[in-house]
Amino acid sequence: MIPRWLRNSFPYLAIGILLAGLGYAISFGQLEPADFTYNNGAEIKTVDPALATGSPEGRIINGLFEGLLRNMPTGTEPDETSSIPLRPVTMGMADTFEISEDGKTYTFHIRESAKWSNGDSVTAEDFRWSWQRMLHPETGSEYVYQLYSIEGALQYNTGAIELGGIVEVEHGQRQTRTELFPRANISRGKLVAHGTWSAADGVVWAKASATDSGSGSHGHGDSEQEGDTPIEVYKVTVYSSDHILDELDLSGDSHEMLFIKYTDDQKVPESIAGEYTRCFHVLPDFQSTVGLKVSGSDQRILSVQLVEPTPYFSDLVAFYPLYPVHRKTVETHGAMGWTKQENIVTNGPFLLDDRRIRDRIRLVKNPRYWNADGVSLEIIDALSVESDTTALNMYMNGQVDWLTSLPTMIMKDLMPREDFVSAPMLASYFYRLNVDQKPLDDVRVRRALNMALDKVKITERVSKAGEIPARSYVPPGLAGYDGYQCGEFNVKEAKRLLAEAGFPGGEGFPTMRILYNTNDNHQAIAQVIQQDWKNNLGIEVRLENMEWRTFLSNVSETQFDIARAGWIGDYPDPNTFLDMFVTDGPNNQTNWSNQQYDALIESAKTLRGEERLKALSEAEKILMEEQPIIPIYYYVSKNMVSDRVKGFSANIQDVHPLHVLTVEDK
Amino acid sequence: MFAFLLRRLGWAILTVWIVYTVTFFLMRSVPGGPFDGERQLPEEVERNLLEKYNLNDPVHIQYFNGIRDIVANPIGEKFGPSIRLADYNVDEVIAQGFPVSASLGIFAMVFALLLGMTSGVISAIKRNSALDVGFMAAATLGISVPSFVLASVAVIVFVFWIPIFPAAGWGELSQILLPALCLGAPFAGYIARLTRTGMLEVLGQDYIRTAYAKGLATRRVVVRHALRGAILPVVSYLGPAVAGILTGSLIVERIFYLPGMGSHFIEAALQRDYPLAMGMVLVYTCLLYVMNTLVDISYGVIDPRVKVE
Amino acid sequence: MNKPLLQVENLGVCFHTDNGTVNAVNGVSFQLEAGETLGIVGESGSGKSVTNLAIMGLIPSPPGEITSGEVRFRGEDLLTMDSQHIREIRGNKIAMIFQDPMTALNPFLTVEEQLTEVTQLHLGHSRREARAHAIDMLEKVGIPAASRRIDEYPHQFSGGMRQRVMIAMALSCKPDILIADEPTTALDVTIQAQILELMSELQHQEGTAIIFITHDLGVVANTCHRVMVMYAGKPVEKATTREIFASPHHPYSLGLLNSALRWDESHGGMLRAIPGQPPDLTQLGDGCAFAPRCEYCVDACETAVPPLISVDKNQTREHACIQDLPSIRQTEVDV
Amino acid sequence: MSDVSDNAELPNQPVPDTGKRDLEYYARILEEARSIKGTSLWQDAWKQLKRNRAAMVSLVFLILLAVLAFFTPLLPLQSPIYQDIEQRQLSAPSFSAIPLYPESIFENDEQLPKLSNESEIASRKQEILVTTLWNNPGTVSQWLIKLRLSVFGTWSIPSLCGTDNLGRDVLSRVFWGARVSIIVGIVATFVSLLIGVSYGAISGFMGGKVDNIMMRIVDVIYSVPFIFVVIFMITIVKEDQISAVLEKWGIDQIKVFFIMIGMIYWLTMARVVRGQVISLKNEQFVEAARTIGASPTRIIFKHLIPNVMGIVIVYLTLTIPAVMRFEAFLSFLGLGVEAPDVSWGLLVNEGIQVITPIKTYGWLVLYPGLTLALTLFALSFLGDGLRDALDPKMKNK
Repeated sequence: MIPRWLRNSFPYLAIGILLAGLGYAISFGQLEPADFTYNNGAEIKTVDPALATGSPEGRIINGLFEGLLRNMPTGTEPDETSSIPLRPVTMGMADTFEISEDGKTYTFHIRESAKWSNGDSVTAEDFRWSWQRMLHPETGSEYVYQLYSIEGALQYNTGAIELGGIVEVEHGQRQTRTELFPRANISRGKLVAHGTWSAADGVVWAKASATDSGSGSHGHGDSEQEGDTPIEVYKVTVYSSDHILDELDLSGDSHEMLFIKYTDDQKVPESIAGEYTRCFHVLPDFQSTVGLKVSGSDQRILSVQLVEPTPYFSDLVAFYPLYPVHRKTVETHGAMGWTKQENIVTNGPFLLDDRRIRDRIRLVKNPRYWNADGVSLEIIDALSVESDTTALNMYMNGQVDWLTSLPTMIMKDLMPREDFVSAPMLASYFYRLNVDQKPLDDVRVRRALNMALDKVKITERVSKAGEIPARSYVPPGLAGYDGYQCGEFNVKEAKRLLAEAGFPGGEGFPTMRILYNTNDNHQAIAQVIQQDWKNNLGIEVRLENMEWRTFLSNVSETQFDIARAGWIGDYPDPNTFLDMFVTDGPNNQTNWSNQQYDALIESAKTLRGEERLKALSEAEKILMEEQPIIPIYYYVSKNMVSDRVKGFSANIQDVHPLHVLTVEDK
Repeated sequence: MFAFLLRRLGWAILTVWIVYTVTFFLMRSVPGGPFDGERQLPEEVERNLLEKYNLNDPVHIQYFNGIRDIVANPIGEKFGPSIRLADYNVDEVIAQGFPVSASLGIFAMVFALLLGMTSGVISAIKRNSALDVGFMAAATLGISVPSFVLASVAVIVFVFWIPIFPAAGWGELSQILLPALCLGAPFAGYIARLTRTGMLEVLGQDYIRTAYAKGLATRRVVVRHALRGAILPVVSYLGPAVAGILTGSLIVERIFYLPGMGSHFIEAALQRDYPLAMGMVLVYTCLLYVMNTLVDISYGVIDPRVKVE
Repeated sequence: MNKPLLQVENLGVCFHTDNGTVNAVNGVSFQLEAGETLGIVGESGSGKSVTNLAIMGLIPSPPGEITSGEVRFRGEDLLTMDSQHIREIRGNKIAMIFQDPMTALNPFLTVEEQLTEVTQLHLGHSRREARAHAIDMLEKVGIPAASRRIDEYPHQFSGGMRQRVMIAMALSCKPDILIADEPTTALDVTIQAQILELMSELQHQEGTAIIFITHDLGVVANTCHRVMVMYAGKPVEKATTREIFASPHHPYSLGLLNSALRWDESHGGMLRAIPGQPPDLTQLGDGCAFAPRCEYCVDACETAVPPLISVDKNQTREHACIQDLPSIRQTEVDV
Repeated sequence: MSDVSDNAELPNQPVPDTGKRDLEYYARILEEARSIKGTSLWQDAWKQLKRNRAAMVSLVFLILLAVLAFFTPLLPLQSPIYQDIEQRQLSAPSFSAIPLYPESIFENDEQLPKLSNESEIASRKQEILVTTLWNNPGTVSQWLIKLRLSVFGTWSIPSLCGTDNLGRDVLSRVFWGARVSIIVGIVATFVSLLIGVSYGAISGFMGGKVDNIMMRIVDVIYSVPFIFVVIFMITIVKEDQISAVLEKWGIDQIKVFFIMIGMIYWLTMARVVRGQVISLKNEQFVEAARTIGASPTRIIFKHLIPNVMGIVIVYLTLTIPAVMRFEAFLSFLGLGVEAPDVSWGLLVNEGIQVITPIKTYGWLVLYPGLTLALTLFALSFLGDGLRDALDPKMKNK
């Protein structure tokens, strides 16, 4: 029985609770209006440069951090491709840099005025440490391969150790399991012996000096294989050193240590555990392996030793994954903690003022930025509106000044507008064909499929934003590079090829599936292609859409016949497109393999200048003749920018540094 | 009463456990792990990522570890890190999203109750009048039009044709009103119909005649004697309504760009953010349970004949 | 002769339903003197309840409509009175008790809340006064531990107790007229007797006039001074209780008497029901409404509605039958 | 207003004790009893319903809709899937006649030129049309389409509702979408009916511990945010591997969809049915059935379920719109039926994407939205009417 007083006071109680709720609801502090608000697209995954991928993250990190160099639009006049090219220039932390004669050593001089937002100076040491962090296997950086052109980086990242080599061993005690940094105590020294331990056989030392990966490429992380992970043992001559980034004094004191590496689930008898020290990682010694040297009186010179001359290395250092992070902050707060707005220390033109998930990221001007006088915007709000329609509504309503993604359905109506800013991009839209799948193993079939597509129709009627129909894989606009053009739209020829391959009029052609990720535009394009092939070749295809992550997993396991794909160049060089189709390349995903192609790509690594580009062009010719992919169009950037925004220039990478923008008052 | 709450708690724990188990195994059965990025990850990197999120343990260990974390950890650290929002724990995401969804829901609910009950009562009293027909047609329309259509049209009308609301976003009172109206509209319609039916039923009762025979004015009869009985169906509808408002907020939050739990949940589910999606489902379960319990209690409060048990 | 306390003149009420217009009451006239008890008797659907609801102004409209007549309370016509004014009379001067105490009390409110609101409204009592008065009334109607039970809800009371609460509620403001609409039908027999006794006791104390609606002639015999028999929305006979029991002048009255259990005579355990069914009130024919069921029916009965004619000079006795029933029955017996 | 209880006629004279007159007397009673015509609940309800104009209009509308949806292949509509992207992208509603297909559709067929026989050519052409212009029609639909082709030829209704982003006729898509939406609504509701009624009936009939446990289970499930779980399940079922496994069992995507939706709507049905059964099972007719030795199964299915059908039908008219709304909701989240299947939800969702302040292609949302809303509207009015007609509590109100 409910007491009467409660019953009587119930209406008031209910009203009171509702009022309190309403009060609570409207009590959220109102933010000061921002100078400039833009839609950043999807909610960013992280502001940690080493862990971020994707352009929304890029825009934020470009505002918060700064690399050695910065990609800046050169000039204001569009070039022949109606795009303003971006060039890495010394507008970043480095005020000068030199490239050695052989192209294999880059030396950067960090400007004196470079400061972290807490007042600390930015040093070459920060870069070396940040890059070490990125390369460390446990960081799990997806963009880590951007550093592979540095000597020893690949070995360090994959933990390739060899007997007699210098290694760093991380001892097996940590504070928390999610912490990426700082790591535990490190012992450095020569690897004397390496083996495995098992309950049956005890310790077995390997006889040969075979290299083995310290952290093991045995397990895939698949849970059922976990039990098979061998327990590894190491014998190391340990030298004393103050710090893992100091040079190791090999003449100093040394002693031998035994290490054992096992996981929490593995049982190790106490006798072993007493004799051996538990360890997490045995990696090649960073300081002596990786080609990074810090010098200068106040550690402001960073020299980078590359494996091969890499002409686009300056582009890489201007790319956000290679931006530095503040060591002390990372080490104090650890993963997740250091990126919080109250902890983060940055070196870019803006500071992280506020971050509300799926609402906004507020950036405010960094007064300690070396070029603070050149930054005009005081407060920037980056929204993450997923729905293009909603974003457009906000733009039309004056709540947003810049849209990075537009609703395609009304693209036709947006294009003629003055505030529509578009430029060709360094990106391709294409279809992957699974060449192991019959009859796609027949090059004639693949060519026929390509030639039966009216790509002009697709770009004019479906994508509708002025995209350029593609007949090559590498987009145009890369200086000095000519791509090879594959077969053009020609139904007759396509039919002939298909008939030649044994499918006259599409007869006997099995039903193929086109896989695409859930997106209206991809679906519309797939539907048009479906109809083109049906009408022009008489073959049936089925459409299957999939959520992005599932789509990716299907594609990476080549579980498809035909799959939609897109590739955005990481740096303005054909290599960023072409090197992915080498045999068994992780992003090949077509099962296609061609030795000549592999050889050309390999040779391009050592060549320079025109010859290099020629080799790459040769490679593309093979790719386009063999046609494991069907290029469909080259992307264009699509932006809506409000009149009041000045300094916004369309460019090939669709990169728009926030700190060069200015706004007029509303 | 105390025993009732205790028993409810017991059932709540059972429910949460079942939901946890179901969602856990559902999510683990999905092919395509959470780390299938566009670029293939080196095995080493992927292994470390899996380890970070406890995904490389055998499934039963993951299952029990999850339960242990939820039971043993204090609020705010129950669910571990989110996969897609790498800078946040799941708990932090929920903590940020909850107030938004809660205030949206409260506004929508208040709107639905006020509008629904008022129009329902008026309709019942003025039965078969033009007002009644108008209200009921509007109510049926509100129920029939999918909320995303309503919201899209409302944006065009109230943002662009008659510019009184901002298009989207969160932070100001004016930004919450339009979404709350759109979210509450179908429920207002439903409540109006329920109130009308309930009111008609109650107005035909003998005790209403008694009240009139006492010489009470119509308003007093309606408010004091009829309303309590008439809103009983509304009260029992509140449980489903809360569930519906939680669901509806998925759509409204998306259209109006509100950083609430709904948008977090949808993104988490679509992006295979296991920990976040599971945390969200569990929070929703608890929320629903609390609301259902409150409804049961208020049922007992309103109707003295009902024993709360 | 003084003005009667309540005078009903040619009252007509109809209901507009999907099946047509139901003429529930057709020209009812009667009067009530202070302190008197009038019984209204008839089958279900004969219009007795509707008549009294019309007096109270409680006919739901729509679908109900008062088509004709006047209801004068102390000379004022209740039917044309504005709603504010009539509310002052309802529950105050004229109170009502309903048939089913189970449903006539609001289950959501405590007894106190239901009792006090009437005195607060009409007598201007404060909450405290109203409560004291309510306890007083409950004690008067014989509810033990009234001061405790007043805080309970109706469902915690038994049927008889609830009817007592209803009576207490109705009598709270010392009304001039109490309309009791089958107050004992839903109760079992022993409780019935208690309630009836209580009512007559209170009537003696307060001098209230009572309109007693019932189909139970036994109740009428014990409580009422005068009786009005209604059939198909019309009074068919008016007489004093004694007269009607002695010699009914209308065949319907006779039928009612025959179908009731009489204390004074025995029919060998067999009651006699009135044959046939009550008429369809949407389609009343030209003749006497009772004609199809009447065993004394002659051709003339089917052509014209017999008017209510008075038998004796002082007009206390009226009936609506063209036949002289007592004399016919006399003949029957003779044969 | 009439009291049916005292309709038995008894002689007004004292009954004489001769046997012959006794018989006569009972014969008269029997006669009288026969003359009283009973109206069954259903007849009564139907009479009641017929008086409700809104409900009758709704009923006619819904029947018409169902018939039209069933015979959609027969109607002279344009192709729901053929894209004329170059000529007719996003064209506004118009009355100008459009041929069903361009001649070019036969150009690329390899077999046609080889055929010389007229009738063979015609049948080949028809085959091409059926596979090109319609999305995998079933046997009946194929037959209807062929009939349509022979009756109407290439003539088809102009694009009265405009065309969509890929130049497909919206009117035709609305009709074809009706088939999917209605089937989703009905089948999913039927699934929920099947589960809910049997569950509720068993629980209510068994009573005691079984009832207690079964209702506890319902309570627990009730507190599960089922829609969220369903979103999960649907995303999972859409996975390639899983749907491949399901296809092996002959379960395609859309069937899974029915089951999923059906599974979340059975709870209320179960509760309602249980309540009804509990109140019914103590009624005398059930007692009577029990005394003549009817089995529990027989009692449930023969006596109880027919008696709860009234409330179940009322509830059905509430569930079908709920399911259709839910389908639209899932379409909005991109989890509904998949192209080239069309449903109203899908069409409406395509439509709202072009409600923008810059340009509004209103017809894309108007027509599918209107049909969806009208259908839900009609179902709701019919539901009200049925409730008034079938629910005895609401009678005479």
